[in-house]
Amino acid sequence: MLSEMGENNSNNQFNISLDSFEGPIDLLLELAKKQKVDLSQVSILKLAEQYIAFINKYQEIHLEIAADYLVMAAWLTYLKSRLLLPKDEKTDDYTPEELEEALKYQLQRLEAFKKVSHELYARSLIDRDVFYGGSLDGLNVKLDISYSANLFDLLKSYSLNLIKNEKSTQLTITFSELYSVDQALERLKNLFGTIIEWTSFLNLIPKFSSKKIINKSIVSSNFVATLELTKNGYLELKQNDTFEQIYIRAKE
Amino acid sequence: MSEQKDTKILEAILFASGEPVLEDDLKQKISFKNNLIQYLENIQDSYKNSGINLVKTGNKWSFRTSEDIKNDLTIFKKQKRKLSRAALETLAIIAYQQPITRSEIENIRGVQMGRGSIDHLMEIGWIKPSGRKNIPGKPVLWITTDMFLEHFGINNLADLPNKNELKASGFLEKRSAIAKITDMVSGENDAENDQKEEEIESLEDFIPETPKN
Amino acid sequence: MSEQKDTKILEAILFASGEPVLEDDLKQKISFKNNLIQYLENIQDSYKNSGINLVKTGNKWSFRTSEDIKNDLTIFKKQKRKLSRAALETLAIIAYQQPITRSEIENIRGVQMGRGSIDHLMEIGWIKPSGRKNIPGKPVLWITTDMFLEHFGINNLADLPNKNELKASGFLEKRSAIAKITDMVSGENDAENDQKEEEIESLEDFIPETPKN
Repeated sequence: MLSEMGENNSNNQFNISLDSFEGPIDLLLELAKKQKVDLSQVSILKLAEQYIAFINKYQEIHLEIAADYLVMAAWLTYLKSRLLLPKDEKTDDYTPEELEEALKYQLQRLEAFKKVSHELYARSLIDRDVFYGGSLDGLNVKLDISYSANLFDLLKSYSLNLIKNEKSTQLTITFSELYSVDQALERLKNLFGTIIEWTSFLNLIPKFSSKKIINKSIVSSNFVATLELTKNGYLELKQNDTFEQIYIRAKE
Repeated sequence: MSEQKDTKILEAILFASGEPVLEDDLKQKISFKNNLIQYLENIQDSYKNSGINLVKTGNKWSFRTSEDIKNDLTIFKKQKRKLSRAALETLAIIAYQQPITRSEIENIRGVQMGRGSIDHLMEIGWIKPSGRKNIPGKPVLWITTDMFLEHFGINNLADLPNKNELKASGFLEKRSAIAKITDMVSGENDAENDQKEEEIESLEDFIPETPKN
Repeated sequence: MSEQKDTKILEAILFASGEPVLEDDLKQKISFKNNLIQYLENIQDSYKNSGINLVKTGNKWSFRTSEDIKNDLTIFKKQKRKLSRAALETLAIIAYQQPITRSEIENIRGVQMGRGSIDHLMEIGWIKPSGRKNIPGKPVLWITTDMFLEHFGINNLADLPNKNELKASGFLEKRSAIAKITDMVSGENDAENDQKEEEIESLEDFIPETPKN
């Protein structure tokens, strides 16, 4: 897939997706293979340059790029500068050669495991390539009943429970933010003493919150509470015309 | 393809099928179709002194264990029964939160339990009572047993992955890896004990019921 | 009872069981118990050119269809699921490096696990947790199961393909190769776990519907 990205076709569409790689090391490995040498002989300097070029180019076209690809690019830029610095300059614990060696090791080891994973999977697998069989016909059979569950089922069951409980906690939090009719009733009852005169309804409801949805809930719950208290004979209510202010006062 | 290969294919199919196979079906799988009966008779002959014999019934053929040893051999066929979802959930909670009372389990599961789950788990031998909690009513505390560890292949309870590890290993993903789990999720609203315990015969796990083309 | 009868009984049990049988269980059924391995090796030898082979995995024995004709038995393939490349690599790393922690696997692959691999592999029944590593945080250690050996036809872990080669090259060390990279990376990429799990066309897996223990 990387062959599409030769040095000469920089004008062409750059449509390789990073999704096809499993992280920066995987991408480095692909780039290293492009050098067509034994991995132990691979030029780390060249590889670093290729990687940085790839990431820069990629960023021009796709704005989003996973952080670890950028971290690796930064690290390789650092490594590159270290490799180009005079040898005897002492900067920190690792020499550039050590870093180079470590990166090679990482690449070779990953390559080795990719190889064995394919070899493993190429073996004859039960139920894909080879099969168990047989039959109990003609035998004396005694049933040996046992209950079984496996560890996966157990862990999955517990995990589902964790998810379920997390969900319900979140729901409770969201709900408690809204102003309930019960709360409004309770609050208005405490205000009876101060609304002996006709008072604008809007002046009685609590301070507005920054969230619209909560404001709406405050107004509507207080309104419902007001109607309820009026109906039960605690309050009086008047409105001079449609869409006019609503006034309330405590009934004696 | 060779005649030897045809023979091998016949042996493998008759073995893997686990039940009598029609001659016509066998014929389709081999190269030299006219040799079928000859092949089968050769196989029958070469197995005649073995513990497995090739038998013809009607126009079907099958391997079966030899008649000679019928009286010397009793097979203990393992029949595995699956634990109900409720019991499994209860077991998981006990495993992670032990020692724990029944009402604490009910709180976590968000459903009231019939007697079933705990009795059943105790009967299997995976949980046991261990003391009482020092609160009003002194309810029994439940813990898991050594048999539980053995069955699930864990050395000790601390080996169970904790919440963060479950999460990091993908268990808390909503993505359901396999239909069975989706079923579990979508069945969440089911009433507690209405799920029938599903019986699974372990021997059938690997034998397709009807070989298909 | 004769030796010939012992052999017949072994053949019959292995045939009827339909899955791997423990050597100890086989021993109980025969008269000359010390001969067990000899018997089994004889049976293995006499079936080696047949369509059915006797295979040893761990301390269990089973008849299974011959590998030679695997391309002719596609009729038996059951429902297939694809295993991601990530899961395959993770499986290989666990198989060769076990016991191993999740973060050690991530060091080798140079990428965070994100999702899918470990829980998938456990669901299939090929890996399980086994103890914890004695380092800060006591992370869970993962190992392969007997079912992994059975399914991949491996006698024991020492027989994994190319194991000595990998060891000689120093690839079985778990150290994180580039401490500096991994330090830098692990500090930053928590937000980034969205890498796609890519399914590989050519690598098909077959997961039994009911994973066993």
